[in-house]
Amino acid sequence: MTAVDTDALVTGLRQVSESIFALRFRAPHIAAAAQPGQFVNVLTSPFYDPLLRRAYSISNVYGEECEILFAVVGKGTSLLARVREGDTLRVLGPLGRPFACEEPFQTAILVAGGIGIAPFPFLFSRLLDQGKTVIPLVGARCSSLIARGVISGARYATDDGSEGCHGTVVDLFEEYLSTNEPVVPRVFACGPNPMLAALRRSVLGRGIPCELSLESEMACGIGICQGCAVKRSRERDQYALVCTDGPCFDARDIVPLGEEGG
Amino acid sequence: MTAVDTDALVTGLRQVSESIFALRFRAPHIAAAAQPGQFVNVLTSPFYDPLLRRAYSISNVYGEECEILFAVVGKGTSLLARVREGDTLRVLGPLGRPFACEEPFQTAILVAGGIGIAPFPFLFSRLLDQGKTVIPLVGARCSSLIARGVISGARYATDDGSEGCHGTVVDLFEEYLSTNEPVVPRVFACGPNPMLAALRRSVLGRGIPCELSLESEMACGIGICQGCAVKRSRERDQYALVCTDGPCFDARDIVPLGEEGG
Amino acid sequence: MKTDFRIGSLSCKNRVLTASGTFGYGLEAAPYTTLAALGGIVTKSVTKFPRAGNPPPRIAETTGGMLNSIGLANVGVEAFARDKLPLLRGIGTAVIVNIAGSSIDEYIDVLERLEHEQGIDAWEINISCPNVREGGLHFGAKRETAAAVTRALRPRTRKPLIVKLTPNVTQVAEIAAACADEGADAVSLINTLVGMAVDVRTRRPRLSTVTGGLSGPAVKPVALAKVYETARAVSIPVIGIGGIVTAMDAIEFLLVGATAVQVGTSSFRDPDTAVSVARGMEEFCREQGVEDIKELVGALRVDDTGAVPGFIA
Amino acid sequence: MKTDFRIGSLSCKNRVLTASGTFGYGLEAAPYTTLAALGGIVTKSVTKFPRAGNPPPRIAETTGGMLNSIGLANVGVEAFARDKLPLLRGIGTAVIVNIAGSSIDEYIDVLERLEHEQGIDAWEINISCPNVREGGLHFGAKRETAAAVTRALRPRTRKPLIVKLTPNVTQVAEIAAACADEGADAVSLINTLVGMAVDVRTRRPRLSTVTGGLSGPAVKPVALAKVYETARAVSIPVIGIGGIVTAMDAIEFLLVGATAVQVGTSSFRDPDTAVSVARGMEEFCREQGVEDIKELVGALRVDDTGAVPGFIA
Ligand SMILES: Cc1cc2nc3c(=O)[nH]c(=O)nc-3n(C[C@H](O)[C@H](O)[C@H](O)COP(=O)(O)OP(=O)(O)OC[C@H]3O[C@@H](n4cnc5c(N)ncnc54)[C@H](O)[C@@H]3O)c2cc1C
Ligand SMILES: Cc1cc2nc3c(=O)[nH]c(=O)nc-3n(C[C@H](O)[C@H](O)[C@H](O)COP(=O)(O)OP(=O)(O)OC[C@H]3O[C@@H](n4cnc5c(N)ncnc54)[C@H](O)[C@@H]3O)c2cc1C
Ligand SMILES: Cc1cc2nc3c(=O)[nH]c(=O)nc-3n(C[C@H](O)[C@H](O)[C@H](O)COP(=O)(O)O)c2cc1C
Ligand SMILES: Cc1cc2nc3c(=O)[nH]c(=O)nc-3n(C[C@H](O)[C@H](O)[C@H](O)COP(=O)(O)O)c2cc1C
Ligand code: FES
Ligand code: FES
Repeated sequence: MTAVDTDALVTGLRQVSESIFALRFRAPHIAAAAQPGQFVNVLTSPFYDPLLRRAYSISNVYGEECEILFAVVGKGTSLLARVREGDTLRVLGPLGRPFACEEPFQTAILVAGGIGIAPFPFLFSRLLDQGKTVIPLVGARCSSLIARGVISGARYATDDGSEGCHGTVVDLFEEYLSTNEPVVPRVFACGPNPMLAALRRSVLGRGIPCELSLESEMACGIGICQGCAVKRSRERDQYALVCTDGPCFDARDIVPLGEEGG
Repeated sequence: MTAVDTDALVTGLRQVSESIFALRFRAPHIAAAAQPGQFVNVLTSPFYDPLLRRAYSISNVYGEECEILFAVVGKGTSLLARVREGDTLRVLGPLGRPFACEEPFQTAILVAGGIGIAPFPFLFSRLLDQGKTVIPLVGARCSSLIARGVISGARYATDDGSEGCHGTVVDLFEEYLSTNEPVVPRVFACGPNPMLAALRRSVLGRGIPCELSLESEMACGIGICQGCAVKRSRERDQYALVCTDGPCFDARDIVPLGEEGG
Repeated sequence: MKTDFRIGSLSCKNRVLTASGTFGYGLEAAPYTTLAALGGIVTKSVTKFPRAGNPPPRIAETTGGMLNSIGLANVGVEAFARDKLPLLRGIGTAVIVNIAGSSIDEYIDVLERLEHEQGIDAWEINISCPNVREGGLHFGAKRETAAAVTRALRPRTRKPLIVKLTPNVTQVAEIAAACADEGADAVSLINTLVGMAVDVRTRRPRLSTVTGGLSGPAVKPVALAKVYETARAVSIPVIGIGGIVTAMDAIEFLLVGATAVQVGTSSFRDPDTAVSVARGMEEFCREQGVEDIKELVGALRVDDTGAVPGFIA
Repeated sequence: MKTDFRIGSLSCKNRVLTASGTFGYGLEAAPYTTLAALGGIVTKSVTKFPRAGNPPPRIAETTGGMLNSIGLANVGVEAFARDKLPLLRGIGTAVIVNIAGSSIDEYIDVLERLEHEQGIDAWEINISCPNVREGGLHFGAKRETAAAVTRALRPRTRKPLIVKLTPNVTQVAEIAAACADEGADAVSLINTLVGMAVDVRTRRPRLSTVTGGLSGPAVKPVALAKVYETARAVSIPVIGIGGIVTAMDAIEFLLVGATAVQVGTSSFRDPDTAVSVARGMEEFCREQGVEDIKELVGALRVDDTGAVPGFIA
């Protein structure tokens, strides 16, 4: 169950949207130990710019291989987008607290914003294996930014209305709730902090249990830097660490960065 | 005749020895203006480690394309070795003072140490075009480090005797002189500083005219940093700039770094 | 959109200048950039007598930066006035002459020699030179000596006087304030950080002078903190320098309080950097609906987060 | 080959320690490295009372380095003694406890609480904390306050006292000398450089505390220069810290005079770094025919090159 730091062989890289890539690598130990919601910490350069590893949710596991999904936004991801089959990549994982998905609920709603879709293919198949009903809701800025072929049966929301519902994925979520019978679902969400903050308000107001997968600046991923603090909601000025206490948290326990008050 | 800073299309990369690569790129202006002995300044990373450009001798020109030869020794060259056909490379050139090769001598001896072979394919063909006799002498640490297929008719010296003469290329040079008729040749040399220092002593002692192509730490390559100083031999504590006064110098004018006294 | 600024009689069309020692005397980079698109050029430091500079090696690349110990190699004030200055006139951008010296008299001599020459818009005074009287400690290392240089030069010129500060001190704002009190029109910072590097195989320093000055993107965070500290302490303009490569880097400096910026080491990587920084800043302002770049100066938003400032570990 | 060293009663099997705040309390990284192969572990700073630390964001990556403003988040001395220290006993490497405080009494309280606990080999005193009496200026920023902390702690312990110095001062060697005079057994440096970074879109600082501490490869040249300056000024051992990633980096520090080194930020990149640095140093010594690593300490070869030292531009 402990994580390992390993030289993983890259076995595939494919583009799944205008800016999102799926990268597959062979890492038997990580693949065997991984749980949905956990992440790996990837060294993107042998030199020192970028200096720190980057964290990526394990988006799926295929036998001895893992897949991650990443959006090309900066230094680390532009290097990852140039990786080739046969290269080795230094990968540390699996890390962090996974989604609590073993519990006895029947319907799961997955709420993904942008690259926040990353942990869901893995969670999705795990939940299906458990015989649960899964409703994937996926938001993106526009149609060309939606990752294709990574999750089936998803409903979409786009900021510009170019595909699916015109609005945010939180709008889509609320619309879904209002038009479907009121069984209490379990919500799993991942995306940018403002989206998580909005969703958190929405579910807490309705008393719906919800797990949020958070991002934060991270230096180490393993609990030795204390850099990845997120405010706890129940104690004043106390912090949890995203890398070891999270990245998946009960929405009641933490306050995503940027949410005022809380 | 002025240099340009241009996005050059990479048209080929091939390995010519255990650690030496030949990289070809399309840069019509540079190809048209280049003279043997000049160099280009190449940006090896879009990020800041490595930060500064790297200088490479123009090793040959083919129509609108230029070729450089580089030995993989560090950060910049390990990145260059991963460049692919179709990539663009930011290249500034041609820079520096070329070899003085238009003068009326009949026999040229080229003395190359290690990756110091880089400027010679270009010089070689220029001299042949002028109808001159050219004797290429090439030194390397061992046989597997000799760049293949870049210059024809070369005689070799290896430090370990694995190919050609057992010894340094300066030994080979002196042996050549002692076994051939005493016409005064013109010598062109490029290689590590200790080799150039040894060769310089050898030619100055014999009164043989010689041009040395020098390396030095460089930040800019265009005369704005003053970082690439090399001691002038005739004035005390005066310096020439390798990037604009060189890299090719009359051996009498400068003192390669590391040569004591001078 | 408004991009220009003034410091007294110095008027620059945009807020990006080239930093001293990183752009030669201004003309060398002309083939690779558009000089007239610069806010201004700061010359290599000019000293009373010509200086050949230090023996090689003079530079060493480090992570995200470089060390230099050029040794103020320059042609000296006479040759500068005769050979370099005429070429700078009429290139269509402001010319700021940087002056260095190892005694106050040397600074005075250079300034007085040039004061009545045509084509100089302002002075930048490099006080990171060892003060021979004080046994090698830089003029810029102490309030008293920094003030003394400023005091000596102030009455001798009608042009704007920009004092260039060294970051190698405990409290740079104190030194900036002393210069402001003596009538400096602006301060610029940072000059290089003292640093060194060693070749482990030869066991020798990688610079002939053992230590040298660190510059480049690696130092940007330090430069931003020093500019922020200074801009809050003085009311004269502050010119920000250190590790700028992109327009976003430059805007960081403006937000923490810099009126303008200088681009140094990055010009070695790409001699067109300063111009592209100026263009990128304009584009950013257009995108963000900023009509006068001045709106960005000191516009940093700092909330009270409950953090204990100063606890930096 | 000999790789060990001693500072008083502190005995380390090799010259590579982990730096405070970059290796947790020592155990967190155990799955990814071989603790027993370290020269020693320096704990996160321990304070009198538990500290939750600063609000996020606490870190920001910069070119070749990172800024942090963790805010000395730690469990406090009681929980440290109860929960952490027992786990550190018997991991087979030296344990150095780093102490921080915002008054001299707080330093004393932490030290006295732990002095008789088993399993502590030495103290490292972090004097880069704001001195509440002096209105926020760090203890480490002035000779007098640095000396005062050392003087207060010296008689209260028989263990080696290592004072950790801040680089954010004009002359660090002066402060090191003051600590040595008060009986410090060693000094370690550098702590982080004050730095900042700004998010240009939100116009906010990238750290909640506005400024923070810069570390990582970007600062190595500064660290080497400060260690060199200090090692020439004091006769007690100097421990070098700042930007070490490889064995060659560590050897640079030894050559300029460090007795040992600490690995900080690099452990975030790879928690096995310190061990691989120790192994690489051994390999280098074997290659170079060095029988006792001590031979490298201060073995820098400096010639008289005719360069004018101090002229750094
Ligand atoms: C637990 C965890 C899981 C993650 N999972 C994924 C995943 O599955 N897929 C994925 O693509 N990413 C994921 N991330 C984010 C990822 O770690 C990187 O931050 C991201 O890939 C950007 O890296 P980069 O080097 O390309 O960008 P950088 O060069 O670091 O930054 C590029 C630009 O992006 C912006 N930016 C990036 N990060 C931040 C930030 N934290 N705050 C503010 N601005 C920022 C900045 O504006 C910057 O200009 C995860 C992060 C965490 C902590
Ligand atoms: C005018 C000129 C022409 C050149 N032409 C060529 C050429 O045609 N082909 C070619 O391969 N190279 C040439 N070089 C050298 C080239 O510019 C780079 O320095 C070289 O490729 C190493 O770059 P790197 O980034 O791979 O190594 P780096 O990461 O910079 O260094 C790698 C290692 O090499 C050693 N090293 C590299 N450069 C130096 C140095 N200057 N002093 C001491 N140690 C050093 C160091 O030990 C270091 O560990 C030329 C240099 C100049 C100035
Ligand atoms: C090679 C080099 C030479 C320099 N020469 C001078 C100089 O002569 N006078 C001066 O005031 N500053 C000099 N500087 C300092 C720069 O002007 C600038 O303050 C510093 O490099 C920081 O900016 P940067 O990080 O953008 O380079 C020099 C810097 C470098 C790198
Ligand atoms: C995240 C982080 C936390 C740190 N916490 C402490 C601390 O609690 N006490 C201390 O003395 N130094 C602390 N430091 C400073 C380091 O111990 C070290 O001196 C500095 O980072 C320079 O070394 P490096 O470049 O190898 O990281 C911290 C550094 C970092 C990056
Ligand atoms: S990222 Fe370092 S403690 Fe979480
Ligand atoms: S490399 Fe800059 S002047 Fe020669």
